[in-house]
Parts: sequence; C-alpha cells; structure tokens
Amino acid sequence: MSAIENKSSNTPTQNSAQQLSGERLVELYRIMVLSRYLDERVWLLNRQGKAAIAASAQGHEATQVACIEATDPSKDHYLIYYRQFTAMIALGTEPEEMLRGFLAKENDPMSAARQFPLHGAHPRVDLFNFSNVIATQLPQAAGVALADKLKGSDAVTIVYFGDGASSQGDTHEAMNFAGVHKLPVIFFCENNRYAISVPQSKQMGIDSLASRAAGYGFPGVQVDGTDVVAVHEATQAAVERARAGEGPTLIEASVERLLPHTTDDDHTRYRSAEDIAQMEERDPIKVLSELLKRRDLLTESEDEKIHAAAKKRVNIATDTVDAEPYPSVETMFDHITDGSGNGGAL
Amino acid sequence: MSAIENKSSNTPTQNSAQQLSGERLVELYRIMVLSRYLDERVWLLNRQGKAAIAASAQGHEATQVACIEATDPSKDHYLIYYRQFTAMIALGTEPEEMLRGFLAKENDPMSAARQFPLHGAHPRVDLFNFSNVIATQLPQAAGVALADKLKGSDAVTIVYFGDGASSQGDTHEAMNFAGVHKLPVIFFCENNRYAISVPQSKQMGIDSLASRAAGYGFPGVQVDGTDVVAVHEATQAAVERARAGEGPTLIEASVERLLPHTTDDDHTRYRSAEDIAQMEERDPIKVLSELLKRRDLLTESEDEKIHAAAKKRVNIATDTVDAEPYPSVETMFDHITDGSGNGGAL
Amino acid sequence: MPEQTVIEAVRATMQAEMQRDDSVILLGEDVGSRGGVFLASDGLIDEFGEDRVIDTPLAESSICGVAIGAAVNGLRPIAEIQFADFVWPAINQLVGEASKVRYGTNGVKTAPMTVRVPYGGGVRGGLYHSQSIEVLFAHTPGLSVVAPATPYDAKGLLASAIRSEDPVIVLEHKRTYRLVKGDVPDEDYTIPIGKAEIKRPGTDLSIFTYGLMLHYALQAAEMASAQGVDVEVVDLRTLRPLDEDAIAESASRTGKALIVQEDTPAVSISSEVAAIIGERCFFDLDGPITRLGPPEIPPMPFSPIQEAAFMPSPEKILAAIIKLAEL
Amino acid sequence: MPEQTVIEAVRATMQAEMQRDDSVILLGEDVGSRGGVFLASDGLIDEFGEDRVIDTPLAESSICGVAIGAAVNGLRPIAEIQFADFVWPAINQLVGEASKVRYGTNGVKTAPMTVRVPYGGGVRGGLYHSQSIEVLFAHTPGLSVVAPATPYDAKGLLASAIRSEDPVIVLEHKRTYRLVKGDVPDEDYTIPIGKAEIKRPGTDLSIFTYGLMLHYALQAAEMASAQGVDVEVVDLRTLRPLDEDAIAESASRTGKALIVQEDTPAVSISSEVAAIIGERCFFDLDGPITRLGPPEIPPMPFSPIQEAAFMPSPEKILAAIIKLAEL
Ligand SMILES: Cc1ncc(C[n+]2csc(CCOP(=O)(O)OP(=O)(O)O)c2C)c(N)n1
Ligand SMILES: Cc1ncc(C[n+]2csc(CCOP(=O)(O)OP(=O)(O)O)c2C)c(N)n1
Ligand SMILES: [Mg+2]
Ligand SMILES: [Mg+2]
Repeated sequence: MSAIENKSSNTPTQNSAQQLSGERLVELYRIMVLSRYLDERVWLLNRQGKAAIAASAQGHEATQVACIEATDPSKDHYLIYYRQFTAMIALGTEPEEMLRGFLAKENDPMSAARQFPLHGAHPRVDLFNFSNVIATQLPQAAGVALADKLKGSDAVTIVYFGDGASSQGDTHEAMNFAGVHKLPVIFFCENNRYAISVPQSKQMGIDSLASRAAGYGFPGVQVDGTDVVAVHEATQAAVERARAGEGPTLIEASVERLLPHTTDDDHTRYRSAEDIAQMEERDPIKVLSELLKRRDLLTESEDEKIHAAAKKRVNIATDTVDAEPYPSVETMFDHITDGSGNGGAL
Repeated sequence: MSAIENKSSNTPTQNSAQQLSGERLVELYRIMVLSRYLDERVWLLNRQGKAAIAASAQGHEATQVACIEATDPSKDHYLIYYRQFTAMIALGTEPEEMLRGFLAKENDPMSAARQFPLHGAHPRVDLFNFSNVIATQLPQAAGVALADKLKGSDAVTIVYFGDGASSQGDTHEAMNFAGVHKLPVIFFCENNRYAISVPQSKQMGIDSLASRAAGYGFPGVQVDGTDVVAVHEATQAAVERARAGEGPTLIEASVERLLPHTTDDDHTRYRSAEDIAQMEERDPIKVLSELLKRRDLLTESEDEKIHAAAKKRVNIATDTVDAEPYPSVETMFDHITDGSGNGGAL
Repeated sequence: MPEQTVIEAVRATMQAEMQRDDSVILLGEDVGSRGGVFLASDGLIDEFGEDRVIDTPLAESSICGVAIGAAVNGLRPIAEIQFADFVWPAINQLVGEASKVRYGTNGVKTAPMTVRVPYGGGVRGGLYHSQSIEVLFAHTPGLSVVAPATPYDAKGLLASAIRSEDPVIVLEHKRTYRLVKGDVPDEDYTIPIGKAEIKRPGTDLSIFTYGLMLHYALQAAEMASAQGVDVEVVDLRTLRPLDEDAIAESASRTGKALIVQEDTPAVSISSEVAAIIGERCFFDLDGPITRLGPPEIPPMPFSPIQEAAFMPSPEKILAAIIKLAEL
Repeated sequence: MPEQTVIEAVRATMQAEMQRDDSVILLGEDVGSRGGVFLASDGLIDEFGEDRVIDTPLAESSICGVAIGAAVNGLRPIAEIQFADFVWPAINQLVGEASKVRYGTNGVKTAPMTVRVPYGGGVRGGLYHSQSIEVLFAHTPGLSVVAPATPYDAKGLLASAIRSEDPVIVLEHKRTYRLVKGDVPDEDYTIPIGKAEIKRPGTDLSIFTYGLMLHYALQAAEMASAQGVDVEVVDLRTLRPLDEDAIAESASRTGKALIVQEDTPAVSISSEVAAIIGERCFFDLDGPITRLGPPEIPPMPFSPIQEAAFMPSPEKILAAIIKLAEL
C-alpha cells in the first residue's frame, strides 16, 4: 500500500466492505442538517448572552457523520475535541443534551456543567474529551487502543484532532507509540487549514499531513472532507485494518471552518475576503444536498421537510433546556477522587 | 531531491564542495584514536572510583569527527548531548579539559563541576549542552538558528541526538518549527540502534529515521556512520543547504554503541552475544585504519606511532588533572541569576 | 498621565521595548495578524513585521525551547502562552532548562527571555481556561516570577522582565486585562523584580495577596474600615523571589496576617508567605496566620454559580478580616 | 519477617500486584529485559511477558498519556518515570489531564493509574538526576502523592496506589533504594494514603519530614537525646493529601516544630506544613515554626563537595534541633 492515497468518491474503492446506501446517505444528510441548525442556535444563544462560548462544526459536518457511520458505536471508542459537534449528534446525543452543555445546566450529560460544552464523557457511548488542551487526547487514544489489544477486543479507537494539533509533541509521541505497537487506532485529522488564525503554511512545512504517517510505519490517507462517500470509504478501510490487527491509519480530511474559531473570534481579522467567500462552494450541506438531488435520492420538497423538521426539533430543545435548572453549588465538591481511603481525601 | 538518500563512500557525490584530502583523513584518524584512548581512560577512572559516571563515544568516533570537519567552528553552533565525546575533542577541547569534567575538578571548563561531564558550555567554541534531559536541545537549536536567520548571519546550527531521542515530542516540534521557517539547522542523529536497552524496533515502527524528514518538508539522509568520507559528504551538503538559506536537513548516521550505555550499565543483560560480537567489524577506528592502509595513506608503523602518542597524551593529562583541586563550596552559589536587581535576588 | 487598562499597558510596553531594542521579538500562537487572543499584540506585526512577531505552530514546548535558543544566541524573546492552562507542555523547557542555563554553564550562557502567561479565573473559563499556575515557577531557583495587578505595575514589571538577563515568567491575570484601569506614565520606567508594595497602609491587620485578589482585598479593606478595622494590603507583585522583608515587616507591625489567593491553597504561594511569617514574626503575632483561598477542587467549574462559589470575593475576604480582627 | 531493601520491596510489591490482578501492567523506559535502571522490575518481563511489561519509546508524555488511556479502558497501569528529572515532559498529562479525569467527567470516567518516580539526591546525580519534584503534584487537586521512606511503607503505599481508583504519584527516594533496609511481612497489606506516622515519639520538639530526610532526622533525634532533647519524628508519608490532623496534633503537643526537607524551601511541602501549623497550632506553640532545607540554588551540584554542602545532614538537623529547643 502506498504511503499516501488520495481518495474521493469519483474513484470508488473496489474492496470497500459496504457502500453507503441511498437511504443511509439521506439519513446522514438529515443528521447534518440537524447539526447545522443546532449549531446556528448555539451561536445565537451566545450572542444572547446565554451560552458563554461555542466552537462550531459548520463545514465539518460531512466528515463527522461519514466517519462515525463507518464505526461501531456499540464497542468503539471516540476521543473527540471541541469541534465534534456533529459527531456527537451522530452518536446519539440528543439536542437537549447538547444544549445543556452550552447553557451549563445541571443535567449536562458530559460534565454536569463543570466543563466547556462537548467536554467530559458521554453517558451512553464511549465518547470522551477530557480537556481543552490540544493534542492530549492522542496519547490517551493510544492507551485506550493498547488496552483493547491486551484484552483481545476488536474495538477500534478513533481520535480526532485538528491541523493545529498536528504540531504538538503529543501527536508525534502518540503516532510513534501506536506505530510501534500496531495499535487499533485511527488518527483522524479534520484539517480546516487554520488553527484559530494561524494558517497551515505557518503550521507545517508540508501540504498534506497524511505524508507524516510514513514516518511511523502506517498508511496515511488524504480525503475530501466535504465528500461523505469518500470519508466513509477511507474510514471503513482504516476500521477494517484496525480490527484485523494491522495497526493504525492516519486520515486527513480536508474541510472548511465556515465560521470564526469560536464565538470569541472574528476571522475577518486574519482571513481575506476571497478566502472566506470561496468556502461557500465547500459547504458540506450544499455539496451533499446537490449530490442527493443529482442522484435522485432527494427532492426539493423532501429537502425542505428535513430542514423544517430540524428547525422544529431545535426549537423544542431550546425551550425545554432554557427552562431547566442550573447545578447547585454543593455538587461542585463531588467526584474529585473516589474518597474511599485509597486515593485519599480531596 | 528525493526525500531519503542513502550515502556511502562507494557512491561519491559529484557536487561535493571539498573532498577530504588524504592528509585530513589521517588527521581525523589521529583525533579518533586520541578520543578512543581518552574514552577508555575515563571508563577506567570510573572503575577506580574516581569518575562518578561516563557515557562512551566508542563506535561513534568516525561520525563525530567527520561531521565537525564539514562545519566551521569559528561561527557555527553545536548543541550536543552526552555522547559527543569525540566531537568535543575535534572542536579543540584538550584532554585535560575533558578529564576535569569527569573528575569534577574546579577548572572543569564546561560547568565548573556542577554538571555531569560534557554538560554545560564550552569556553572557546559555541558548543553547549544544557541538560541531561533527552531531546530538549532540539527546539533550542531551532531557536539558535532562528536568531541567526533574523540577524542575517550565515552560521549553521548542528544539533545531535540519538535514536531514542527521536521519540520525544520536542524532536517533532523542533523539526516542524525548523521546516516551517526553513532554518539553517542540521538535525544530526547518531543512531546506534539502542536507547539504553530499548532496541530500535521498540522505539519506532520504521527502519530509517531519515524518512521522517519528508513530513517536515526537508531532506533526510541516511549514512553509514563508520564511514568518515560518507558522513563528511552528507554533512557538507547539509551545511551548504543551510548556509544558502534553503533550510534544514536531517542526517541519520548508523553507528554502533560498542560499550554499555554508561558506566552504570551492563549490556549483556539485554543484548545477545552475537549482537555484541558483530560490532567489531563496525568499529570505526578499525574501519578507517584499514581504509587508510588500503589507500596507502598510513603505514603500520605510523599507525603505531599515532597510538603511542595518543596513549602518552592521555597519561600526561590524567596525571595533571588528578592532582588538580576540587571546587570550593562557596562557588556553588555563583551564577544563579545575574543578581543585578532585574532578575531578582539569589 | 493617560489611563490604560492592563492589556493596553501590556501592549504599549511590548511596543516600546521592541522600538527600544531590535533584539526583542515576540512569538506565540496567534500573536500575528490576530494580535493575540487577548489582543495583547494588536498591530505589532504591522509595525515590526513577520520576522519579529512570529505566529508559531501550536506547540508550547517548542515556543519556549525556541525562545531559549534564540535568547542564548543574542535575541530577547517574549514568548506568549495563550492561556496559562497550556503552559504545562512547556514545563520541561522552562523549569527544567531555562531556569538552569546560567547555573548549568557556570555563567557562560544566559537566557534573557520573558514568558507571558495569562492566568486566573472568573472568566467562565472552566477547568482549562482558569488555572493558576504560579506554584511550580515560584518554587524554581533560577526563575523570576512577577504577577502585576495594575496597569502601572504591568508596564514596570514587564519592562524589567524584558530587560532582565535571565528568564522571567510574567503572570497576567486575564480578568484584570479589561477590568482594571489606572494611570500609566508615558515615560520609560521599570519596577524592580522582587519588591512588594503596600497598596493600602493600615494598622490592625495585614493582607498579603496578588493578581485579581489585590482588587478584591482593597474592596474588602474599604468595607472593613467602615466597621472600624484598619487593614493594610500588601501586593506581593513578585512571587519569586518573594519580598520576605516586606512581608515580615508588615506582619510584625500589624500583628495579624491574612493571606488571600485565588489558587488552591495546598502547597502554594500562601503556604510560603505563611511559613515566612511563622518563622520570622512568631513573637510579634497576636493571631493565627490565616489563609483564604478557594476549596481544594480542580479549578474551576464552568457553571457560573459554581465558579462564583469557588472564587474568593470581597465579601469572603471581609468575613475573614472580621474574624481575625476579633481574635 | 524477611528483611528487604526499599527497591526489593518495590519489586516484590509490583510482582505481587501483577499476580493478584491481571489488569495491572507496567510501562516505561527500559523496564523490560533491562529490568529498569534501578532494577525495580528485574525479572518481571520473564514472569508476565512483553504485553504486561512494556518497554516504551523514550517519551514521558506518551508514557503517562498512554497510561491514562489504558486506565480509562480497564487496565491498572504502573508507569515508571526513569528519573524524576524527566517527569517534566509528562506534566501536561499528569497535572493537566490525569488529575481531572474523574472530576471533568463528573465521575463517568476514572483513571486508576500509578506513576512511580525515583527522585532525590545524594547520588552524584548533578542538576538532572537529583531533583525533588513533589511540589506541583502535591499542589494539584485530584492527585494523590505518596513518598514512602522505608521498605515497609514502600510496600504498603505502593499497593494502595496500584489499587486506588485514581491516579497516585509514588515518589521513591533513589538514595533509599539500597541504603535503607527493614522488615517487610510476606502477607498482603496496604497503608492508607493520607496518613502520617510518628516514627519516633518525643515530647520536646516535633520534626516533620519524609523521604531520605526521615532517616537523617531519626539519626539527629538520637544524637539530640544524648543532649537531653526528646525529639518526635513525624514521617509525612503522604504529601497529598497531607495528614493535617496528625501534623497539628504533634506540633500542638510538643509546642515546637522543625520541618526538614531535601527540596529547596520556597513554595514547597515545608511551606505548607508550616502554614498548617501557623494556622492551627498558633496558641500552642512556644517557638518559631522552623524550616531546614538546602539553599535556594538549582538542585544539586555534581561536585561531591558541593553536593554534601547542599544536602541537609544529620548534623545540620541536630544543630537546628538544639537551636530551637533552647529558645
Ligand atoms: C495546548 C494548547 N495550546 C493552545 C490552545 C488554544 N487553542 C484552542 S483551539 C486552538 C487552535 C486549534 O486548531 P486546530 O487544531 O487546527 O483545530 P480547529 O479549531 O481548527 O478545529 C488553539 C491554539 C489550546 N487549547 N491548547
Ligand atoms: C527525558 C529523558 N528521559 C529519560 C532519560 C534517561 N536516559 C538517558 S539516556 C537514555 C537513552 C538515550 O538513547 P539515545 O537517544 O538513542 O542516545 P544514545 O545514548 O543511544 O546515544 C535515556 C532513556 C533522559 N535522560 N531524559
Ligand atoms: Mg484547524
Ligand atoms: Mg541510541
């Protein structure tokens, strides 16, 4: 296998285990649209002073649904960072649950409002995000995969990171460790060409991160992250490799960050007007909607229904969560250590 | 230029700026032999209880003299680690000065006996080694090179590290930074296939470190580290590249660590008898001595003279330094901060 | 004398020092066209160019390691760590390396570098944008650590740091950036590293504090004065080396010491201040050496209610003053 | 009851815990066929195989990060850091991450992991094989930190650490490894984390200490007894959480407190112990809270003469005892 492959849906893989059906494609589209509305709502809630901070997945939706679709949430592990908004929804997080995080409500399922939204651990699938500190999740993912390998489990660990995260020492150490031990882990980079304001050209001296995989002894694949089919295929191949005990894969999905870095940012300070304008063509919702229509999998009116349903769902969730209570002060003293005596008090 | 090149003296480079003359080859041999005797002496001094610890360069001598020979000590910078014993001698450190470090004497030129031997900074050339902590020198080297670039100097920075050091996050971060800024720095790996007891196969999932350079956007070269001519050529090419503002090079020199990791180690615990035995053929003193004789650059009796002179030099140095004083207690309070008021007390 | 916020003073000081000395450069994440996430370097790239205002890759260990190398080779780098919570990857380069460059080379090499670290909470930062990280730096011989709380001190101490021949960690409390305003003279001045300042003289009780808590302590002191307790407020300003004489003098004079900090108390700055007083002022004290800090939980919850419960406040400080004064 | 050295107790305990629980694994540099540079894992790879005794790449951040991930996914890793001086690259994973796994997930995830860190000087280690690194760990909520000084405590505390549901940092003073011998029962036992122990009862003065200094303090106490001063020696044993009650009880009872440590004093364990005493025992004390430590210089010179001058010794401790006792 060559070290770097370029994949797009125009070059269908022969041996792909399972092609996405038209039905599933529409289903993924539905999740993407829901994610988009919820994401927009969260941004609005920030502007209303209700959500302290948000990072948006707008532009990353196709990549995230397609990646999750190729995995098995009943046993796989997902180490996310703050931008896997759509992935969380694809993994079954309800809009209400998402909003509880943003509004710091008592029943925030990830961290009970101790942490930023999308941080903590999911109550139903093995999805977690311990901290805001970039790239710390990569060695942790290698550890999760190591445990599976020792236990003889065929679970796969998927760890997400950004182009900026690729510069951290932890990213290198994790890939090196995983390469030595041929661990069942997928290093999944959502490359949106920016780390806050720092463009890829100041982040790395190369055009494609996927080329780094060769330095660790496993394959690297670059894929168009607006292309659901291509991302799904690349991930599926990596999952098969991992489950078969053949080791890690690095996937680099090229995406756009349609909005500023977070609600605290203003990207017009550092992105040219053209750079911002060109992103429209790479909006994954637009790309997939056009594909579905071209393939006669979606009519204009079905599309409208999907949008209307998503909007309604988001409205209901907002009203529900807005009325919910905040955590009490006392709960902030819970769960520091187990307090059983081993491990000690506070 | 292809990302990885394999160089040996059997494939002479066309555009090499300056071939090593026969005279220089003999001179380098002389330094290697001196280094070897001094290195053996230090080991002995440890066994006599006089030197607390030593790491040996035996097996690395050819690589080190050849690399230094391709640089310009009047302006270049050398960030070493504990194994550049021969490089220090090649850069003009006298045997007495080396021994003062090992015996922790007052006039240890590198650190006044505050640090392990070979740690500190050289008084006459820009050679330094701030700490024992593996790989910290690599980002520092990028910073040294950055300063030269900003100052418009054409000095080159050479930073040494081992195969084990390649695993550290700092190594990655340094190469990435240097690649982005096309810095005049040479990342020089002395790959002796072991990090203490950990063999290369447990250190990395690849056969050659040089392949990593492609992931940073600069060339990587693997070279036989027992081959003075090959190392010299590879370094010279890298120096030219750096001085011309074309950026970093990664050089991987394959060498043998003839002795255990340090005087505290016993490599029979983890190396097979065959693995230890095979090294004899790769002893760089033997290799170069044979080459010189094959090319009629050295007679048997000249060789004996070189050995005798080295031995004598080491004996004199040992006697001199043995009689020298240890530092006084008071000096341990010097040079913590400048103490001018800015920068604070102590 | 123009009024500035803390962040304005930081920006103006970096600008002035870069104008004054060509060897001063700035490096960090987003310090270029973004102007830093707190806008501390807003506009500096336009004035000084990409060579002297360097947007680095996202990698703190190399930011600090590169700064060491550049400092050793003649520059005076100012490294910006975006948030204090992200300084941990750089500990090896700062605590392990930078602190010992001069000592480990017996003075042959020096690392004149400044590391600016926005720290502290009360900004809805949750567990990873609120941390106080002073402990390890303040413990480490070879480092200096300053923590200015006012625009005036921010300028004077940052200028001292940049001109220092050794590494200095500058802790800027991010909540003070826009909250705290004050007069800052246009002319050049420095404040010596290692000197505390009595920000409010008093006779009944001494508060020792720094950073955002200085302002809360001053508010509490005002409230206490209405209740007849005359509180002295000592701004530590430098955390390494601590101004032991100033601490001992004030505690001995008032006879009562209250140490207030935002960081969790166990093994911290407040421990050291208490230890200094316990050793040097023992015979002059007429009350236990009292510390006020947040609870010993990971700092600090994202929930605004819990964040407020975590942070010391003027009211909590007042309560501690009254309790100690009544002893 | 067989006599063991500290290192023998460490090895035997790891072996027993690995026999007892399949999920216990060991990872670190050279822990495999080399058996660790101090031989703490000598022979374990033969008994448990390469899967459970893992020679890692030379990269401490990933050693600890991998340990976190493995712990979260059902294993109980013991990570060995070869020398404490090399733990700095892993601070981000330990202080930033491991400490907050439970808290940051509201208890959904836990990281039952042990990090063994040989620390301390007096071994001709120079600036980078001698450091004491307890301060930051002892400051961090969510971590536990133990520092056994005897073979008995090494076994009991290491067993507690391995069985703990949360991350525990085990500080083993490398000078004690072969120097200190003692009886260690064959049978299984644990020592609760968070409990100090009076290693020598006394009435005139309390010494609080840990690690190698415990042994020096005991020697000094013997010498003092010959001079008529009856010294109590309290072994802190756990540095987080400190056993505040035991500290306060002893200091209040004897009325005099001397805190001895090998680490440089500013902002350290001794500061915290002093602060606890200054706050809780103020009315019971009849002498200043005294600290004895090395000078505030980078720890510690390679020169044997300077190393000896740096380290506290039984003689220096005795002098401090006599001075304080005579007050
Ligand atoms: C260690 C660390 N340094 C800095 C930051 C501040 N920070 C948060 S996000 C970010 C940029 C991340 O960029 P990238 O990895 O490309 O992810 P993206 O946001 O583009 O998805 C930075 C610098 C951080 N969270 N952690
Ligand atoms: C950060 C760090 N971790 C561990 C060590 C302990 N240590 C000293 S040398 C060494 C092996 C280095 O191997 P390599 O880089 O291959 O260099 P070599 O000694 O083979 O020349 C180790 C693990 C250290 N000095 N620094
Ligand atoms: Mg990005
Ligand atoms: Mg090696």
